[in-house]
Amino acid sequence: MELARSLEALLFISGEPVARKDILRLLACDTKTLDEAIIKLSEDLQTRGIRVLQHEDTITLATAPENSEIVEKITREQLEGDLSRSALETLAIILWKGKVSRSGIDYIRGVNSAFALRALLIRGLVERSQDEKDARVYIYRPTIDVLKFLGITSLKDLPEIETLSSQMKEYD
Amino acid sequence: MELARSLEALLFISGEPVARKDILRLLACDTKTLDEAIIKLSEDLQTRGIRVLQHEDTITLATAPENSEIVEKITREQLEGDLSRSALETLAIILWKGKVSRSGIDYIRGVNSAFALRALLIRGLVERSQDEKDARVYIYRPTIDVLKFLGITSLKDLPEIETLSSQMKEYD
Amino acid sequence: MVYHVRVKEFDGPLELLLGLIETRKLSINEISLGSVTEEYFQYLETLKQEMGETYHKEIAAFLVIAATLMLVKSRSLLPGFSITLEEASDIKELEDRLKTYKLVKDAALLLGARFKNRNSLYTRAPFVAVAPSFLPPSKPLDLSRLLGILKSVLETIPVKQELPQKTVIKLISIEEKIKELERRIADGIVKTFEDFVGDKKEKYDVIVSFLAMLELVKLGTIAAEQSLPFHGIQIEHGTRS
Repeated sequence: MELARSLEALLFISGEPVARKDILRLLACDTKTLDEAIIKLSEDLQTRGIRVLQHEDTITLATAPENSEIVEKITREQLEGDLSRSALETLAIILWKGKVSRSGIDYIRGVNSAFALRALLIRGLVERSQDEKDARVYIYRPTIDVLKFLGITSLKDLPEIETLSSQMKEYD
Repeated sequence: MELARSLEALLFISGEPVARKDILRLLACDTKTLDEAIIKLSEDLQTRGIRVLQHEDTITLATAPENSEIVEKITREQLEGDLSRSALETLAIILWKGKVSRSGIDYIRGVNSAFALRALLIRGLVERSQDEKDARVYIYRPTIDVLKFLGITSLKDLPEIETLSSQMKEYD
Repeated sequence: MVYHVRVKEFDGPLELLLGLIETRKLSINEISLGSVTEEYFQYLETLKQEMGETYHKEIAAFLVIAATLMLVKSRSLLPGFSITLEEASDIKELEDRLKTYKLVKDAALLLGARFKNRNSLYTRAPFVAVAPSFLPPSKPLDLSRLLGILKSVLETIPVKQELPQKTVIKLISIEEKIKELERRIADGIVKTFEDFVGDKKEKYDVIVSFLAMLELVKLGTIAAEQSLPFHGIQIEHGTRS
Protein backbone atom coordinates (compact mmCIF):
# COMPACT_ATOMS: atom_id res chain seq x y z
CA MET A 1 0.00 0.00 0.00
CA GLU A 2 1.46 3.20 -1.29
CA LEU A 3 0.09 5.44 1.44
CA ALA A 4 1.58 3.36 4.24
CA ARG A 5 5.00 3.94 2.71
CA SER A 6 4.50 7.69 2.43
CA LEU A 7 3.26 7.73 6.01
CA GLU A 8 6.34 5.88 7.17
CA ALA A 9 8.69 8.29 5.36
CA LEU A 10 6.81 11.23 6.84
CA LEU A 11 6.95 9.93 10.41
CA PHE A 12 10.56 8.85 9.97
CA ILE A 13 11.72 12.29 8.92
CA SER A 14 9.72 14.40 11.35
CA GLY A 15 11.14 12.72 14.44
CA GLU A 16 8.54 14.14 16.76
CA PRO A 17 4.86 13.12 17.03
CA VAL A 18 2.81 14.43 14.09
CA ALA A 19 -0.83 15.47 14.49
CA ARG A 20 -3.35 13.47 12.48
CA LYS A 21 -4.78 16.59 10.90
CA ASP A 22 -1.31 17.54 9.60
CA ILE A 23 -0.85 14.07 8.14
CA LEU A 24 -4.24 14.26 6.41
CA ARG A 25 -3.19 17.53 4.82
CA LEU A 26 0.33 16.42 3.85
CA LEU A 27 -0.76 13.10 2.37
CA ALA A 28 -3.96 14.59 0.93
CA CYS A 29 -6.14 11.68 2.08
CA ASP A 30 -9.27 11.14 4.18
CA THR A 31 -9.57 9.78 7.72
CA LYS A 32 -10.60 6.33 6.67
CA THR A 33 -7.68 5.88 4.27
CA LEU A 34 -5.28 7.19 6.91
CA ASP A 35 -6.60 4.70 9.46
CA GLU A 36 -6.05 1.89 6.98
CA ALA A 37 -2.53 3.13 6.28
CA ILE A 38 -1.76 3.25 10.02
CA ILE A 39 -3.01 -0.32 10.46
CA LYS A 40 -1.01 -1.49 7.44
CA LEU A 41 2.18 0.21 8.67
CA SER A 42 1.75 -1.15 12.20
CA GLU A 43 1.39 -4.66 10.78
CA ASP A 44 4.44 -4.23 8.56
CA LEU A 45 6.47 -3.05 11.52
CA GLN A 46 5.32 -5.91 13.76
CA THR A 47 8.51 -7.88 13.18
CA ARG A 48 10.79 -4.87 12.83
CA GLY A 49 13.05 -2.75 14.97
CA ILE A 50 10.69 0.22 15.01
CA ARG A 51 7.02 0.70 15.94
CA VAL A 52 4.11 3.05 15.32
CA LEU A 53 3.02 4.84 18.47
CA GLN A 54 -0.35 6.59 18.68
CA HIS A 55 -1.02 8.97 21.46
CA GLU A 56 -4.19 11.04 21.57
CA ASP A 57 -4.26 12.71 18.20
CA THR A 58 -0.63 12.25 17.28
CA ILE A 59 1.39 9.52 15.62
CA THR A 60 5.12 8.83 15.78
CA LEU A 61 7.69 6.14 15.11
CA ALA A 62 9.86 4.83 17.92
CA THR A 63 12.31 2.01 18.43
CA ALA A 64 10.78 -1.29 19.54
CA PRO A 65 10.95 -1.88 23.32
CA GLU A 66 13.08 -5.04 22.94
CA ASN A 67 15.85 -2.88 21.51
CA SER A 68 15.89 -0.37 24.35
CA GLU A 69 19.20 -1.62 25.69
CA ILE A 70 21.07 -1.08 22.44
CA VAL A 71 19.41 2.31 21.97
CA GLU A 72 20.52 3.48 25.41
CA LYS A 73 24.03 2.26 24.75
CA ILE A 74 24.52 4.18 21.53
CA THR A 75 22.84 7.30 22.89
CA ARG A 76 25.15 7.34 25.90
CA GLU A 77 28.23 6.78 23.76
CA GLN A 78 27.37 9.46 21.25
CA LEU A 79 26.30 12.09 23.74
CA GLU A 80 29.15 11.70 26.15
CA GLY A 81 32.85 11.50 25.45
CA ASP A 82 35.02 14.10 23.78
CA LEU A 83 34.18 16.55 21.02
CA SER A 84 35.63 16.04 17.56
CA ARG A 85 37.99 18.57 16.03
CA SER A 86 35.22 19.80 13.70
CA ALA A 87 32.82 20.23 16.63
CA LEU A 88 35.47 22.27 18.48
CA GLU A 89 36.09 24.46 15.41
CA THR A 90 32.37 25.05 15.02
CA LEU A 91 31.93 25.82 18.72
CA ALA A 92 34.85 28.30 18.62
CA ILE A 93 33.29 30.16 15.67
CA ILE A 94 29.89 30.35 17.38
CA LEU A 95 31.46 31.59 20.63
CA TRP A 96 33.58 34.34 19.13
CA LYS A 97 30.92 35.41 16.66
CA GLY A 98 28.15 35.31 19.25
CA LYS A 99 25.53 34.36 16.67
CA VAL A 100 25.94 32.99 13.21
CA SER A 101 24.06 31.07 10.53
CA ARG A 102 24.98 27.63 9.32
CA SER A 103 26.21 29.00 5.97
CA GLY A 104 28.44 31.53 7.76
CA ILE A 105 30.08 28.69 9.70
CA ASP A 106 30.42 26.59 6.54
CA TYR A 107 32.09 29.48 4.74
CA ILE A 108 34.58 30.17 7.51
CA ARG A 109 35.49 26.49 7.91
CA GLY A 110 35.41 25.75 4.18
CA VAL A 111 33.58 22.50 4.84
CA ASN A 112 30.05 21.42 5.68
CA SER A 113 29.32 21.75 9.40
CA ALA A 114 25.97 19.94 9.63
CA PHE A 115 27.21 16.99 11.71
CA ALA A 116 29.31 19.18 14.00
CA LEU A 117 26.35 21.50 14.66
CA ARG A 118 24.03 18.61 15.47
CA ALA A 119 26.54 17.21 17.92
CA LEU A 120 26.81 20.59 19.66
CA LEU A 121 23.01 21.04 19.68
CA ILE A 122 22.13 17.69 21.21
CA ARG A 123 24.78 18.18 23.88
CA GLY A 124 23.33 21.54 24.81
CA LEU A 125 26.51 23.47 23.97
CA VAL A 126 24.79 25.65 21.38
CA GLU A 127 21.16 26.52 20.68
CA ARG A 128 19.39 27.68 17.57
CA SER A 129 16.51 29.94 16.67
CA GLN A 130 14.90 31.02 13.44
CA ASP A 131 16.40 34.04 11.74
CA GLU A 132 14.10 37.06 12.10
CA LYS A 133 14.73 38.03 8.49
CA ASP A 134 14.39 34.60 6.90
CA ALA A 135 12.44 31.89 8.72
CA ARG A 136 14.14 29.13 6.72
CA VAL A 137 17.51 30.05 8.22
CA TYR A 138 18.65 28.99 11.67
CA ILE A 139 20.89 31.19 13.80
CA TYR A 140 23.22 29.43 16.23
CA ARG A 141 24.30 30.83 19.61
CA PRO A 142 26.28 29.51 22.56
CA THR A 143 24.14 28.37 25.51
CA ILE A 144 24.43 29.91 28.97
CA ASP A 145 25.54 26.48 30.17
CA VAL A 146 28.57 26.49 27.89
CA LEU A 147 29.61 29.95 29.08
CA LYS A 148 29.44 28.77 32.69
CA PHE A 149 31.39 25.68 31.76
CA LEU A 150 34.10 27.86 30.22
CA GLY A 151 34.16 30.00 33.34
CA ILE A 152 33.03 33.24 31.73
CA THR A 153 29.93 35.30 32.34
CA SER A 154 29.71 37.08 29.01
CA LEU A 155 31.03 36.68 25.48
CA LYS A 156 32.94 39.92 26.06
CA ASP A 157 35.22 37.96 28.38
CA LEU A 158 36.52 35.84 25.50
CA PRO A 159 40.20 36.50 24.75
CA GLU A 160 40.90 38.75 21.76
CA ILE A 161 37.16 39.06 21.19
CA GLU A 162 37.32 42.40 19.37
CA THR A 163 40.04 41.52 16.88
CA LEU A 164 38.60 38.12 16.09
CA SER A 165 34.96 39.11 15.81
CA SER A 166 35.87 41.94 13.45
CA GLN A 167 37.95 39.51 11.42
CA MET A 168 34.84 37.35 11.02
CA LYS A 169 32.48 40.31 10.58
CA GLU A 170 31.59 39.70 6.95
CA TYR A 171 30.62 36.06 7.41
CA ASP A 172 27.18 36.03 8.97
CA MET B 1 16.35 -12.23 12.21
CA GLU B 2 16.88 -10.60 15.55
CA LEU B 3 20.06 -8.74 14.58
CA ALA B 4 18.44 -6.96 11.61
CA ARG B 5 15.88 -5.52 14.04
CA SER B 6 18.53 -4.29 16.46
CA LEU B 7 20.44 -2.81 13.53
CA GLU B 8 17.35 -0.97 12.36
CA ALA B 9 16.67 0.44 15.84
CA LEU B 10 20.28 1.52 16.16
CA LEU B 11 20.35 3.27 12.79
CA PHE B 12 16.93 4.79 13.45
CA ILE B 13 17.93 6.40 16.72
CA SER B 14 21.31 7.69 15.63
CA GLY B 15 19.99 9.29 12.43
CA GLU B 16 23.49 10.00 11.15
CA PRO B 17 25.71 7.48 9.38
CA VAL B 18 27.18 4.97 11.81
CA ALA B 19 30.58 3.38 11.22
CA ARG B 20 30.57 -0.40 10.77
CA LYS B 21 33.17 -0.82 13.50
CA ASP B 22 30.90 0.97 15.98
CA ILE B 23 27.98 -1.23 14.97
CA LEU B 24 30.09 -4.38 15.39
CA ARG B 25 30.98 -3.26 18.89
CA LEU B 26 27.48 -2.11 19.89
CA LEU B 27 25.75 -5.21 18.55
CA ALA B 28 28.60 -7.48 19.64
CA CYS B 29 28.62 -9.44 16.39
CA ASP B 30 31.15 -10.38 13.70
CA THR B 31 31.50 -8.93 10.20
CA LYS B 32 29.78 -11.82 8.47
CA THR B 33 26.71 -11.65 10.72
CA LEU B 34 26.56 -7.89 10.26
CA ASP B 35 26.70 -8.26 6.47
CA GLU B 36 23.81 -10.73 6.64
CA ALA B 37 21.83 -8.38 8.85
CA ILE B 38 22.41 -5.49 6.42
CA ILE B 39 21.21 -7.62 3.51
CA LYS B 40 18.19 -8.77 5.49
CA LEU B 41 17.28 -5.23 6.51
CA SER B 42 17.75 -3.89 2.98
CA GLU B 43 15.45 -6.61 1.66
CA ASP B 44 12.83 -5.96 4.33
CA LEU B 45 12.87 -2.27 3.52
CA GLN B 46 12.57 -2.84 -0.24
CA THR B 47 8.83 -2.26 -0.20
CA ARG B 48 8.79 0.30 2.57
CA GLY B 49 9.14 4.06 2.94
CA ILE B 50 12.75 3.98 4.11
CA ARG B 51 16.02 2.58 2.73
CA VAL B 52 19.46 1.49 3.89
CA LEU B 53 22.31 3.61 2.51
CA GLN B 54 25.85 2.25 2.48
CA HIS B 55 28.95 4.24 1.72
CA GLU B 56 32.51 3.16 2.40
CA ASP B 57 32.27 1.78 5.92
CA THR B 58 29.25 3.74 7.12
CA ILE B 59 25.56 2.88 7.11
CA THR B 60 22.46 5.00 7.58
CA LEU B 61 18.69 4.95 7.05
CA ALA B 62 17.01 7.46 4.74
CA THR B 63 13.59 8.03 3.19
CA ALA B 64 12.91 6.24 -0.10
CA PRO B 65 13.31 8.32 -3.28
CA GLU B 66 9.64 7.92 -4.27
CA ASN B 67 8.66 9.80 -1.12
CA SER B 68 10.96 12.77 -1.65
CA GLU B 69 8.16 15.10 -2.61
CA ILE B 70 6.18 14.53 0.58
CA VAL B 71 9.28 14.61 2.74
CA GLU B 72 10.40 17.90 1.23
CA LYS B 73 7.15 19.44 2.42
CA ILE B 74 8.18 19.08 6.04
CA THR B 75 11.94 18.86 6.08
CA ARG B 76 13.99 21.94 6.82
CA GLU B 77 16.95 20.63 4.92
CA GLN B 78 17.42 23.06 2.09
CA LEU B 79 18.45 21.67 -1.23
CA GLU B 80 20.68 24.34 -2.59
CA GLY B 81 20.95 25.43 -6.20
CA ASP B 82 22.68 23.68 -9.05
CA LEU B 83 26.37 22.92 -9.15
CA SER B 84 28.61 24.73 -11.62
CA ARG B 85 30.09 22.82 -14.52
CA SER B 86 33.55 22.80 -12.98
CA ALA B 87 32.13 21.53 -9.67
CA LEU B 88 30.29 18.75 -11.54
CA GLU B 89 33.47 17.76 -13.38
CA THR B 90 35.40 17.71 -10.14
CA LEU B 91 32.69 15.65 -8.45
CA ALA B 92 32.61 13.21 -11.39
CA ILE B 93 36.38 12.68 -11.01
CA ILE B 94 36.11 12.12 -7.25
CA LEU B 95 33.22 9.68 -7.73
CA TRP B 96 35.10 7.80 -10.42
CA LYS B 97 38.41 7.64 -8.54
CA GLY B 98 36.89 7.04 -5.10
CA LYS B 99 39.68 9.04 -3.58
CA VAL B 100 42.02 11.44 -5.29
CA SER B 101 44.41 14.26 -4.46
CA ARG B 102 43.94 17.85 -5.54
CA SER B 103 46.84 17.56 -8.02
CA GLY B 104 45.27 14.41 -9.48
CA ILE B 105 42.06 16.37 -10.16
CA ASP B 106 43.98 19.36 -11.55
CA TYR B 107 45.89 17.11 -13.94
CA ILE B 108 42.72 15.56 -15.36
CA ARG B 109 40.91 18.89 -15.74
CA GLY B 110 44.02 20.77 -16.86
CA VAL B 111 43.15 23.58 -14.50
CA ASN B 112 43.24 24.59 -10.86
CA SER B 113 40.22 23.06 -9.10
CA ALA B 114 40.50 24.80 -5.73
CA PHE B 115 37.23 26.73 -6.01
CA ALA B 116 35.26 23.79 -7.35
CA LEU B 117 36.54 21.67 -4.45
CA ARG B 118 35.63 24.32 -1.91
CA ALA B 119 32.07 24.48 -3.27
CA LEU B 120 31.76 20.69 -2.97
CA LEU B 121 33.28 20.68 0.53
CA ILE B 122 30.92 23.37 1.78
CA ARG B 123 27.92 21.52 0.41
CA GLY B 124 29.15 18.39 2.13
CA LEU B 125 29.29 16.37 -1.09
CA VAL B 126 32.97 15.59 -0.65
CA GLU B 127 35.25 15.46 2.36
CA ARG B 128 38.99 15.63 2.69
CA SER B 129 41.59 13.99 4.85
CA GLN B 130 45.35 14.08 5.00
CA ASP B 131 47.20 11.61 2.84
CA GLU B 132 48.63 8.77 4.90
CA LYS B 133 51.88 8.93 2.96
CA ASP B 134 52.30 12.68 2.86
CA ALA B 135 50.59 14.85 5.49
CA ARG B 136 50.88 17.96 3.29
CA VAL B 137 48.57 16.40 0.71
CA TYR B 138 44.78 16.29 1.04
CA ILE B 139 42.85 13.35 -0.32
CA TYR B 140 39.27 14.00 -1.42
CA ARG B 141 36.47 11.43 -1.35
CA PRO B 142 32.70 11.46 -1.82
CA THR B 143 30.48 11.58 1.28
CA ILE B 144 27.29 9.69 2.00
CA ASP B 145 25.45 12.97 1.32
CA VAL B 146 26.14 12.50 -2.40
CA LEU B 147 23.96 9.39 -2.18
CA LYS B 148 21.23 11.32 -0.37
CA PHE B 149 21.28 14.22 -2.81
CA LEU B 150 21.20 12.00 -5.87
CA GLY B 151 18.59 9.67 -4.42
CA ILE B 152 20.61 6.45 -4.60
CA THR B 153 21.48 3.91 -1.91
CA SER B 154 24.96 3.04 -3.12
CA LEU B 155 27.54 4.52 -5.49
CA LYS B 156 27.09 1.40 -7.61
CA ASP B 157 23.76 2.89 -8.67
CA LEU B 158 25.43 5.63 -10.72
CA PRO B 159 25.58 4.33 -14.31
CA GLU B 160 27.31 7.48 -15.62
CA ILE B 161 30.22 6.91 -13.28
CA GLU B 162 30.30 3.17 -13.96
CA THR B 163 30.53 3.95 -17.69
CA LEU B 164 33.33 6.40 -17.04
CA SER B 165 35.37 3.86 -15.09
CA SER B 166 34.87 1.10 -17.63
CA GLN B 167 35.83 3.40 -20.51
CA MET B 168 38.90 4.54 -18.61
CA LYS B 169 39.95 0.95 -18.07
CA GLU B 170 40.28 0.58 -21.83
CA TYR B 171 43.01 3.21 -21.87
CA ASP B 172 45.07 1.76 -19.08
CA MET C 1 43.01 40.02 -40.54
CA VAL C 2 42.45 40.60 -36.87
CA TYR C 3 40.73 37.82 -35.06
CA HIS C 4 38.01 38.56 -32.63
CA VAL C 5 37.62 35.18 -31.07
CA ARG C 6 34.92 35.58 -28.50
CA VAL C 7 36.47 34.74 -25.21
CA LYS C 8 34.17 32.08 -24.01
CA GLU C 9 34.88 31.10 -20.46
CA PHE C 10 37.23 28.24 -21.05
CA ASP C 11 38.31 26.78 -17.77
CA GLY C 12 41.67 25.61 -18.98
CA PRO C 13 43.78 24.46 -21.91
CA LEU C 14 42.22 20.98 -22.09
CA GLU C 15 38.72 22.36 -22.23
CA LEU C 16 39.79 24.85 -24.89
CA LEU C 17 41.49 22.22 -27.04
CA LEU C 18 38.61 19.81 -26.70
CA GLY C 19 36.18 22.58 -27.60
CA LEU C 20 38.16 23.41 -30.75
CA ILE C 21 38.34 19.77 -31.79
CA GLU C 22 34.67 19.13 -31.12
CA THR C 23 33.53 22.25 -32.97
CA ARG C 24 35.22 20.83 -36.04
CA LYS C 25 33.70 17.43 -35.31
CA LEU C 26 37.13 15.80 -35.30
CA SER C 27 38.23 12.85 -33.25
CA ILE C 28 41.10 13.17 -30.82
CA ASN C 29 44.40 12.35 -32.55
CA GLU C 30 47.62 13.99 -33.63
CA ILE C 31 46.22 15.23 -36.92
CA SER C 32 43.29 17.01 -35.33
CA LEU C 33 45.61 18.49 -32.70
CA GLY C 34 47.73 19.94 -35.49
CA SER C 35 44.75 21.41 -37.26
CA VAL C 36 43.51 23.35 -34.22
CA THR C 37 46.93 24.62 -33.12
CA GLU C 38 46.54 27.96 -34.80
CA GLU C 39 43.13 28.61 -33.26
CA TYR C 40 44.59 27.65 -29.92
CA PHE C 41 47.19 30.38 -30.25
CA GLN C 42 44.60 32.87 -31.43
CA TYR C 43 42.65 32.18 -28.29
CA LEU C 44 45.75 32.80 -26.18
CA GLU C 45 46.14 36.16 -27.89
CA THR C 46 42.60 37.10 -27.06
CA LEU C 47 43.17 35.95 -23.54
CA LYS C 48 46.24 38.13 -23.34
CA GLN C 49 44.22 41.13 -24.44
CA GLU C 50 41.39 40.48 -22.03
CA MET C 51 43.44 39.71 -19.02
CA GLY C 52 46.21 42.25 -19.13
CA GLU C 53 48.52 41.93 -16.16
CA THR C 54 47.11 38.71 -14.76
CA TYR C 55 47.86 37.05 -18.09
CA HIS C 56 51.21 35.64 -17.03
CA LYS C 57 49.75 33.84 -14.07
CA GLU C 58 46.76 32.43 -15.89
CA ILE C 59 48.60 31.49 -19.02
CA ALA C 60 51.17 29.12 -17.52
CA ALA C 61 48.98 26.04 -17.85
CA PHE C 62 48.12 26.99 -21.44
CA LEU C 63 51.78 27.36 -22.41
CA VAL C 64 52.84 23.91 -21.28
CA ILE C 65 50.32 22.44 -23.71
CA ALA C 66 51.22 25.04 -26.34
CA ALA C 67 54.75 23.61 -26.38
CA THR C 68 53.42 20.14 -27.18
CA LEU C 69 51.15 21.56 -29.87
CA MET C 70 54.18 23.22 -31.45
CA LEU C 71 55.78 19.81 -31.75
CA VAL C 72 52.68 18.40 -33.40
CA LYS C 73 52.44 21.33 -35.78
CA SER C 74 56.12 21.19 -36.69
CA ARG C 75 55.87 17.51 -37.42
CA SER C 76 52.87 18.02 -39.68
CA LEU C 77 54.46 20.91 -41.58
CA LEU C 78 58.08 19.88 -41.85
CA PRO C 79 58.81 16.64 -43.60
CA GLY C 80 61.69 14.87 -41.99
CA PHE C 81 61.22 16.73 -38.69
CA SER C 82 62.15 14.10 -36.16
CA ILE C 83 61.16 14.10 -32.53
CA THR C 84 62.69 12.44 -29.52
CA LEU C 85 61.07 9.56 -27.67
CA GLU C 86 60.26 11.93 -24.83
CA GLU C 87 58.56 14.36 -27.20
CA ALA C 88 56.59 11.52 -28.75
CA SER C 89 55.40 10.53 -25.31
CA ASP C 90 54.41 14.14 -24.60
CA ILE C 91 52.17 14.08 -27.66
CA LYS C 92 50.70 10.74 -26.65
CA GLU C 93 50.15 12.03 -23.12
CA LEU C 94 48.27 15.06 -24.42
CA GLU C 95 46.03 12.86 -26.55
CA ASP C 96 45.31 10.62 -23.56
CA ARG C 97 44.59 13.56 -21.29
CA LEU C 98 42.15 14.94 -23.83
CA LYS C 99 40.37 11.62 -24.15
CA THR C 100 40.14 11.29 -20.37
CA TYR C 101 38.93 14.85 -20.01
CA LYS C 102 36.25 14.29 -22.64
CA LEU C 103 34.90 11.28 -20.74
CA VAL C 104 34.89 13.27 -17.49
CA LYS C 105 33.12 16.17 -19.16
CA ASP C 106 30.45 13.88 -20.58
CA ALA C 107 29.96 12.17 -17.22
CA ALA C 108 29.67 15.58 -15.54
CA LEU C 109 26.89 16.56 -17.94
CA LEU C 110 24.92 13.42 -17.10
CA LEU C 111 25.56 13.99 -13.41
CA GLY C 112 24.25 17.54 -13.79
CA ALA C 113 21.05 16.23 -15.40
CA ARG C 114 20.68 13.75 -12.56
CA PHE C 115 21.06 16.55 -10.03
CA LYS C 116 18.27 18.47 -11.71
CA ASN C 117 15.87 15.52 -11.74
CA ARG C 118 16.85 14.03 -8.44
CA ASN C 119 14.55 12.49 -5.87
CA SER C 120 16.65 13.06 -2.81
CA LEU C 121 16.70 10.86 0.24
CA TYR C 122 16.52 12.35 3.70
CA THR C 123 17.95 11.20 6.98
CA ARG C 124 16.57 11.87 10.46
CA ALA C 125 17.95 14.35 12.90
CA PRO C 126 20.12 12.34 15.30
CA PHE C 127 18.77 11.41 18.71
CA VAL C 128 15.63 13.53 18.31
CA ALA C 129 13.81 11.37 20.79
CA VAL C 130 16.34 12.16 23.48
CA ALA C 131 15.40 15.07 25.74
CA PRO C 132 18.12 17.73 25.50
CA SER C 133 20.32 18.25 28.50
CA PHE C 134 23.69 19.85 29.04
CA LEU C 135 26.32 17.21 28.25
CA PRO C 136 29.75 18.84 28.22
CA PRO C 137 32.81 16.90 27.09
CA SER C 138 34.56 14.86 29.71
CA LYS C 139 37.72 16.96 29.55
CA PRO C 140 37.30 20.63 30.42
CA LEU C 141 37.06 23.02 27.49
CA ASP C 142 40.12 25.17 27.54
CA LEU C 143 39.58 28.74 26.29
CA SER C 144 43.13 29.13 25.05
CA ARG C 145 42.86 25.87 23.11
CA LEU C 146 39.60 27.02 21.53
CA LEU C 147 41.29 30.33 20.68
CA GLY C 148 44.13 28.48 18.95
CA ILE C 149 41.66 26.35 16.99
CA LEU C 150 39.71 29.43 15.88
CA LYS C 151 42.87 31.19 14.71
CA SER C 152 44.01 28.25 12.65
CA VAL C 153 40.56 28.04 11.02
CA LEU C 154 40.62 31.74 10.17
CA GLU C 155 43.96 31.32 8.44
CA THR C 156 42.41 28.97 5.89
CA ILE C 157 39.76 31.41 4.61
CA PRO C 158 40.73 32.24 1.04
CA VAL C 159 41.68 35.87 0.56
CA LYS C 160 39.45 37.77 -1.79
CA GLN C 161 41.55 39.16 -4.60
CA GLU C 162 40.88 42.47 -6.25
CA LEU C 163 40.74 42.16 -10.01
CA PRO C 164 43.60 44.19 -11.40
CA GLN C 165 42.99 46.96 -13.90
CA LYS C 166 43.13 45.77 -17.44
CA THR C 167 46.06 47.11 -19.36
CA VAL C 168 46.23 47.36 -23.09
CA ILE C 169 49.06 45.41 -24.55
CA LYS C 170 50.02 45.73 -28.16
CA LEU C 171 49.65 42.34 -29.66
CA ILE C 172 50.93 40.84 -32.80
CA SER C 173 48.91 38.06 -34.33
CA ILE C 174 50.42 35.16 -36.25
CA GLU C 175 49.29 36.68 -39.54
CA GLU C 176 50.93 40.01 -38.78
CA LYS C 177 54.02 38.16 -37.75
CA ILE C 178 54.06 36.22 -41.02
CA LYS C 179 53.93 39.47 -43.02
CA GLU C 180 56.64 41.00 -40.91
CA LEU C 181 58.90 37.99 -41.21
CA GLU C 182 58.41 37.78 -44.97
CA ARG C 183 59.28 41.45 -45.44
CA ARG C 184 62.36 41.31 -43.23
CA ILE C 185 63.71 38.21 -44.91
CA ALA C 186 63.17 39.73 -48.33
CA ASP C 187 65.03 42.85 -47.17
CA GLY C 188 67.87 40.69 -45.95
CA ILE C 189 67.50 41.98 -42.39
CA VAL C 190 66.76 38.56 -40.99
CA LYS C 191 69.00 35.63 -41.64
CA THR C 192 68.30 33.46 -38.64
CA PHE C 193 65.31 32.69 -36.48
CA GLU C 194 67.13 34.26 -33.56
CA ASP C 195 67.41 37.54 -35.49
CA PHE C 196 63.71 37.52 -35.97
CA VAL C 197 62.75 36.75 -32.40
CA GLY C 198 65.31 39.29 -31.20
CA ASP C 199 65.71 39.68 -27.48
CA LYS C 200 62.06 39.09 -26.72
CA LYS C 201 61.93 37.07 -23.58
CA GLU C 202 58.31 36.09 -23.66
CA LYS C 203 57.73 32.47 -24.50
CA TYR C 204 54.52 33.43 -26.20
CA ASP C 205 56.27 35.74 -28.68
CA VAL C 206 58.81 33.07 -29.51
CA ILE C 207 56.05 30.57 -30.16
CA VAL C 208 54.09 32.95 -32.38
CA SER C 209 57.24 33.75 -34.32
CA PHE C 210 58.03 30.10 -34.73
CA LEU C 211 54.53 29.35 -35.99
CA ALA C 212 54.83 32.20 -38.45
CA MET C 213 58.10 30.76 -39.70
CA LEU C 214 56.55 27.33 -40.11
CA GLU C 215 53.69 28.76 -42.11
CA LEU C 216 56.13 30.45 -44.49
CA VAL C 217 58.11 27.23 -44.88
CA LYS C 218 54.91 25.44 -45.72
CA LEU C 219 54.02 28.06 -48.34
CA GLY C 220 57.49 27.74 -49.79
CA THR C 221 58.19 31.43 -49.20
CA ILE C 222 61.21 30.65 -47.11
CA ALA C 223 63.51 27.74 -46.46
CA ALA C 224 64.77 27.00 -43.00
CA GLU C 225 67.65 24.84 -41.94
CA GLN C 226 68.93 23.69 -38.61
CA SER C 227 72.19 21.76 -38.64
CA LEU C 228 71.90 20.27 -35.17
CA PRO C 229 69.18 20.16 -32.53
CA PHE C 230 69.12 23.33 -30.39
CA HIS C 231 71.38 25.10 -32.85
CA GLY C 232 70.45 28.25 -34.69
CA ILE C 233 67.92 28.12 -37.50
CA GLN C 234 69.09 29.61 -40.79
CA ILE C 235 66.40 31.24 -42.90
CA GLU C 236 66.58 32.16 -46.55
CA HIS C 237 64.15 33.38 -49.14
CA GLY C 238 62.64 30.44 -50.93
CA THR C 239 63.27 29.92 -54.62
CA ARG C 240 59.88 29.92 -56.15
CA SER C 241 60.47 28.55 -59.54
